Amino acid sequence: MNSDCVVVMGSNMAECHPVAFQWVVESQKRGGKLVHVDPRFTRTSALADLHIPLRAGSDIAFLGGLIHYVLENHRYFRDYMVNYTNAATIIDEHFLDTEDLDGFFSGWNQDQGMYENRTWQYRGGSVWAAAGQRTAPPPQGEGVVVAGEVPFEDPSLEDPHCVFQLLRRHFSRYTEEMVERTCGVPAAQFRRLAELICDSSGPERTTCFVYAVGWTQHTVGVQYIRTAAILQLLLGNMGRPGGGILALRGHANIQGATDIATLFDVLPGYLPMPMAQDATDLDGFCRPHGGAAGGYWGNLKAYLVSLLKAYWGDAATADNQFAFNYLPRLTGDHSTYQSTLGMVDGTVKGFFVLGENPAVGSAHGTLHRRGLRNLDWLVVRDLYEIETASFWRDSPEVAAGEVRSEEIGTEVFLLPAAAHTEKDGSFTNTQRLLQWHERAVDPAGDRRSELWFAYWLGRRIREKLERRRLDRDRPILDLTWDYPLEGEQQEPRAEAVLREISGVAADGSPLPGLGALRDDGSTSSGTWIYCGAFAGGQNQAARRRPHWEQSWVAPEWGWAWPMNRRVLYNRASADPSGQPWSERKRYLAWDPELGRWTGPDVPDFPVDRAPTYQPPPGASAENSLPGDRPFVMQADGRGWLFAPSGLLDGPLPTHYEPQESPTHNPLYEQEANPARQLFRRPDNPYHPTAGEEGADRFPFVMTTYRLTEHHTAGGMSRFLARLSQLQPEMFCEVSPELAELRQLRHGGWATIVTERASIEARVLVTARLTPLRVQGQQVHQVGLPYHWGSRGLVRGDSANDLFPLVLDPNVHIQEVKAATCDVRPGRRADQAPS
Amino acid sequence: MTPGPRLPTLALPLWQAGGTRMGFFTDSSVCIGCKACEVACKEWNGVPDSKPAWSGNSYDNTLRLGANSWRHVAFVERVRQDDAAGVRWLMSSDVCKHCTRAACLEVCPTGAIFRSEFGTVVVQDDVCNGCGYCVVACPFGVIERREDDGRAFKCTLCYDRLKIGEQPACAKACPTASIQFGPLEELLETAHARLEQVRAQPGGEEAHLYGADESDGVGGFGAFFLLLDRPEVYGLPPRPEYRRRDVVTMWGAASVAAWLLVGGLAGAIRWRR
Amino acid sequence: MPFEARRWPVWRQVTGRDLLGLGGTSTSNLTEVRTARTASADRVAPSICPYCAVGCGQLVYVRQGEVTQIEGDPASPLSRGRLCPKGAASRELVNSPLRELKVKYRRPHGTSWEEISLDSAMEMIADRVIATRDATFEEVDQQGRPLRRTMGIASLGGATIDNEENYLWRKLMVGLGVVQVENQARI
Amino acid sequence: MAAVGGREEPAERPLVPRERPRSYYGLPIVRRPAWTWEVPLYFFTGGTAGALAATSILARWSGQHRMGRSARRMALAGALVSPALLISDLGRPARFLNMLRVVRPTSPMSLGSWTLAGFGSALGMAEAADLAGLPVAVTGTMEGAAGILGPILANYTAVLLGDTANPIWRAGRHLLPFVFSGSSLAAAGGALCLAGPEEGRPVSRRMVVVGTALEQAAFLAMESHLGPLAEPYRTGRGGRLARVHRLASWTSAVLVLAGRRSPLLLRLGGAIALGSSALLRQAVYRAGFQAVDDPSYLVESQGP
Repeated sequence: MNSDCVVVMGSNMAECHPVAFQWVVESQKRGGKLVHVDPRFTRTSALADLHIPLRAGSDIAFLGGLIHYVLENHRYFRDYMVNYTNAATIIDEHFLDTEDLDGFFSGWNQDQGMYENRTWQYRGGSVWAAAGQRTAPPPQGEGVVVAGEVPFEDPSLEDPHCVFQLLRRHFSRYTEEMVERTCGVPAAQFRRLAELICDSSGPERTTCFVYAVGWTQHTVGVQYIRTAAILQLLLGNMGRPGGGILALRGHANIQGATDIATLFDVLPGYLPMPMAQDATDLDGFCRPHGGAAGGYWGNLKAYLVSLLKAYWGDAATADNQFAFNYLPRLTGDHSTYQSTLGMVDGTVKGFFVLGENPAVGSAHGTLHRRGLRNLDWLVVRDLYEIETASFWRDSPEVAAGEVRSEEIGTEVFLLPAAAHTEKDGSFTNTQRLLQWHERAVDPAGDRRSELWFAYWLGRRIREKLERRRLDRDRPILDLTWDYPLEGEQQEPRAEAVLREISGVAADGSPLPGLGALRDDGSTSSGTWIYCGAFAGGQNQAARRRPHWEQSWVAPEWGWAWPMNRRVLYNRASADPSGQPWSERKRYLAWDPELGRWTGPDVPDFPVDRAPTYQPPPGASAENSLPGDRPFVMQADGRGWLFAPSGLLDGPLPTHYEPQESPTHNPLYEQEANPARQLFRRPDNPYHPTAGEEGADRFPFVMTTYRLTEHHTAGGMSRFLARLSQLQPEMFCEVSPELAELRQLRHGGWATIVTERASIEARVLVTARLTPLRVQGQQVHQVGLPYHWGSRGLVRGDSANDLFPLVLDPNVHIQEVKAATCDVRPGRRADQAPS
Repeated sequence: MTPGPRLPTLALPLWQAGGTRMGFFTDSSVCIGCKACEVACKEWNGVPDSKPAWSGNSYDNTLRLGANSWRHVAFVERVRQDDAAGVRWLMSSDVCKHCTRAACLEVCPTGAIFRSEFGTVVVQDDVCNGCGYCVVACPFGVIERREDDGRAFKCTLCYDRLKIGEQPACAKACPTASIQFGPLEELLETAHARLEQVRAQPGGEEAHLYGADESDGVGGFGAFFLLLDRPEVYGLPPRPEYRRRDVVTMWGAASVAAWLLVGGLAGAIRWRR
Repeated sequence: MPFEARRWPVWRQVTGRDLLGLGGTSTSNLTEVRTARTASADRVAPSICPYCAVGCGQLVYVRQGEVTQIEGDPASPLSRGRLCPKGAASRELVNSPLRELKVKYRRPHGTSWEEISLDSAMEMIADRVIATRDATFEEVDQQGRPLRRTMGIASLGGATIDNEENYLWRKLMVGLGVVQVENQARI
Repeated sequence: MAAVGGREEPAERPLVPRERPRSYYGLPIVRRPAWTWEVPLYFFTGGTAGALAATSILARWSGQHRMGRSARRMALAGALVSPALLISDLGRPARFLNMLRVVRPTSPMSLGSWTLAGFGSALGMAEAADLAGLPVAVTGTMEGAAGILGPILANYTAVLLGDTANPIWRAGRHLLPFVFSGSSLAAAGGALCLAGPEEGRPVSRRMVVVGTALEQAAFLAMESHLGPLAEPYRTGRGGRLARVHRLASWTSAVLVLAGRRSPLLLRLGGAIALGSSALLRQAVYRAGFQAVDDPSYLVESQGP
């Protein structure tokens, strides 16, 4: 609402997050501009002041072009950049760029297919990342683990090894001509956007970027966001009202599930999950190279011990390192696609699915269903009988007669779940806001909450294991598992769980916030970033003070982690001396008389830390950061233009082609992200890429997306008449030009073909899709909504069946926003076998 | 007779007698075509579901207003000749217009349709006997007889919600406030201000208010629109008409015709003598 | 309903100076007493929309143990009472007759669902977990480093359920040594 | 099946219109009637009954009592059939009495319902008075009342159609009553030719001829007034019905004139006159469907 320019890219905000889009409309009514950069002209584009169609999978080239424009035209916000980012930091002189190595950074290990990031470090220092791959290599020579000040920097930005100069060189070839060749965006259009963004940034103005899975679901997904982050840091748009990069997430509690961590590689609060090669002693794990990081991550041990106390209570003592070794260890990537392959290969035998529909929603659905068929047992908990539960009787494979039900040995339990109206609990929204929903009615029949299921399954298992006294069962038997039960159904009390998550002191009193966490076992907190959500014994998430009774930031509605902060890194909204950058963009300011930060939000900074603060020698964690370093999670307190650690595929984003692309990488010999996760196996074929033999069999680019009227894999929408009638059939969107080329009749049928699957869809011919000229060649794109499956009131083929498994190396996300395909007229059954 | 509170029986519609006429302003320039209005309306009013059928008409699978769709979002895809950027996608949520001179109301022979104290036009489902006259009378094709039910239905502007001081379900749900509810006078003011803003923007040159003028064919709408293109593009009649004086002249013509019949008859009879 | 001349709209029309009969004189008794069902709810539960991550506020109206209406909560600073079509359809999501009510069980190689009690389903699942865990438990890796885990069990999902549920489920999985716990998010 | 219809956007062509569209995917703007077959039939039975009732009183005044009574009884039959037809068309037939809940002067159907109710009651009372042997004045008064309402009944249905949003009915609203009047008169004559007393035959013949002339003249005038909007009366089902109607109308006139010497031809002519009048209502009714199915009629009639 406070933005002067909103750039929606990799997201279809109006369609997928309509209610949040009201704030974009508000900003437009106040004179702000809306730009939509997307392969398709969508309902978001319809309201945009400018829509720029680009080739799916070319966003880094586009954003890189913007960075190039900002750097070469000196449009960066210099005061912000020099003080608040690592632009001036000097990088190890052994670092070599993709410009030097034709698409690789230094440190590439061809045998292992991964990077070694030693040469990416700061000169004379090794830095921990705040997120992602957390461990950094041991510092070289006289080097240190960076906490606060960095060893070498050049505020004049002239040193050839300083980040600013590296950045300039890295993006030197991302010119508007290159953008035109790579993305299919005419230079004039690109320039219009570049000028708009620069005009809408600076002390008086802010620009905001909004993204969703259109950026993330690529083999370079993380680097997409990195590119935007670099741009926003250069323009000074982070930590300020109307600025930032907003991720729009698709599920009610996808943020919470991430925070509280139903993820393999992190524990609640993004604490790293230990690997087999990590130290088995707690201190060694928390201080791998003898030093602790600067910023809040310097308190890692306090956070981890508090979690261990929450898990194992009295069984976690100083003597047993607070049960640190009760934690199972990782040996690599154990993400869901690995599990799928494990099912196919027979190593994974039992599978729980809680409110997700991978048979429709996961890439390469065919492979996923093959995995399900190979399980010993499967437990599905859902509101409806979704395809993941019914694969053995009505999957496409069974319908086509490829497999008979009798041949499938999987034992399936479908347990009806309670709906959000039938249980107490909190969701964390996309802005990190915890909001409580109350049980309105009791669930009927066998419907139960997941809380009930987890509790009672755990209780049964514990009762069965108690008798056998095996050492391996200690972690499960020692878990604190005493939650008050309520009502006829003996439902565990959700508030008691939230209380445990938020944390308590040794005497059992609720903790006020994460500052109270200690590493001596005197505090317990199930999720350190949620510490304080039950402060004062009050369920803070359940607060519902109407917005008209409070400030526009509305701090008394729900509770945002951490510490009820609404805008992260909001110290950056003031200049180094603590004064607002401008009156128009005032947010936080240092009040020298009160000696504290004031403003409508909770400061994301020690509240009484003066801008002039200089850390005393030996200060640690947040105390190691000077008073003008807003990025308090980073070891150096600065926004990272250059990421020395944390990423597995390079410290700077680089344009790579998707795994399957109709064109060559115009920048480097290296086509795709070298560090991407490939699964070369017969049941996961990849298409030949541009130039390879047979590439012309799959000449078009396809991309998947959602529609307003449905929800993700359809489990919560295809069974509803109200929604089904609004979008009753699977369709594909093609341009009039492609329709002509492939003789597709509007309203008729088309079959979309890949090596993985063929699906049929109704044809929607529309000028909202337009062929683009990329490197002198015409690229046609096909749009595919992915909501349908074999069940529900409306049925259809699943678009995700078409895609291969190929993942981003950092977060193991599937590439379903760009791949190649063929399109043929007519229904699936009419196609001649290829 | 059913006991219970009874509202004052109004001699004249309250809004004509100085009360407040309530209505909708649908600002299509901020409509995102999400169809929340369609769903919220069906949910609140218990409107039956339509049979799922894919139309291929852009994203519109509802197609038009009717007995089972009291809100309908139109999707118009256009290639803009004057702009290299090309496409334009217009969306607008249509609804009963609650006309100042409402044909459905004036032709309804049972009194099932009445003018409420909010100035809205409401069908009473316990009175309607399904004569079907309103169906052909409506200049917008809004009201329709429900096939399996026999009665005619249309938007009531959530009469029941208005009675407890709530806004209609569609307006409450609308994410971008494309549908605004309020006293008509205030809405008109908002709309004129908004029109100026929209017209100043590129692509807004043809923006106009539809149904905001009391001198139009139906005396203005209780639910009017800001449109970015001509009405027929959205499936709306360009110049809807319903005038009471037409009924008078028609009766005049019919009287003359009746006299002609009698004259002819008399002639035929007298001729014999 | 017995005929009452003074309620006859024609009478009211004439006596009420509504000669054209277009105003309020033709209202029925039902019309006059009918009111919004939200006004007659027994209870209104504050809630949050279960679809996307915007987190729109909802109000759940309950009458006689049944959800009669779900609409936006105007007090929410995020959504201001507004909902998208999915949020507006939440009542159907929770009340649909298509929703599962009873446990369904499919035995290996079976061709149809069978009904079993919730209690026996829980018992069977607990047994399966223990058996699979025992059969696939890894105490140490090849180099003798501790692992304390099972790779025979995986779990998927969490983005549609509550924080408390995610927390408790992960806690259980960590206790069991199940490391392949994932949800819709990829981070 | 592609629902992209309409004249501007044939289904084979992509959805992107090259010219400015004049409609929304060719979908109708206003609605077809929801009525069933009973309604156009009622237009005929009611109209004929109305003209017959007028004939009845005029015949009585001119001393042709047998013809008057015959006309009255036929009118009564029409007055009994008509409400039955109307009630069976209602979506909720049990609620037919709601027609008398209000008097809406703005509603032709409301006034028509009251007219039909009064008409039927008057005829019924006249018949009852006649049968009970009450003084002639009583029967006459009742007949007179029916006779006054009759001509209204004969053509108010044209007002009913004119007072709709249907572009051709609406545009022809001042001429259609004349068409219906003429047709009702011809039909009444036809009915009397077919089944009336011998003494009334010359009058009946003339009624057919005069009625047909009036109907046809008015129809021609209406078509010319409609201009391009008259297309639904010339093409499609409406056009076919209108053509058959026109042929039947003139045929009936010729036949009743020829029936001077042949009662058989007279009866045939009378029957055709009745059928033709029923066909007229069908033609007008069906042409109305065509006029709304293609929205361009409406858009063009409301023109820029």
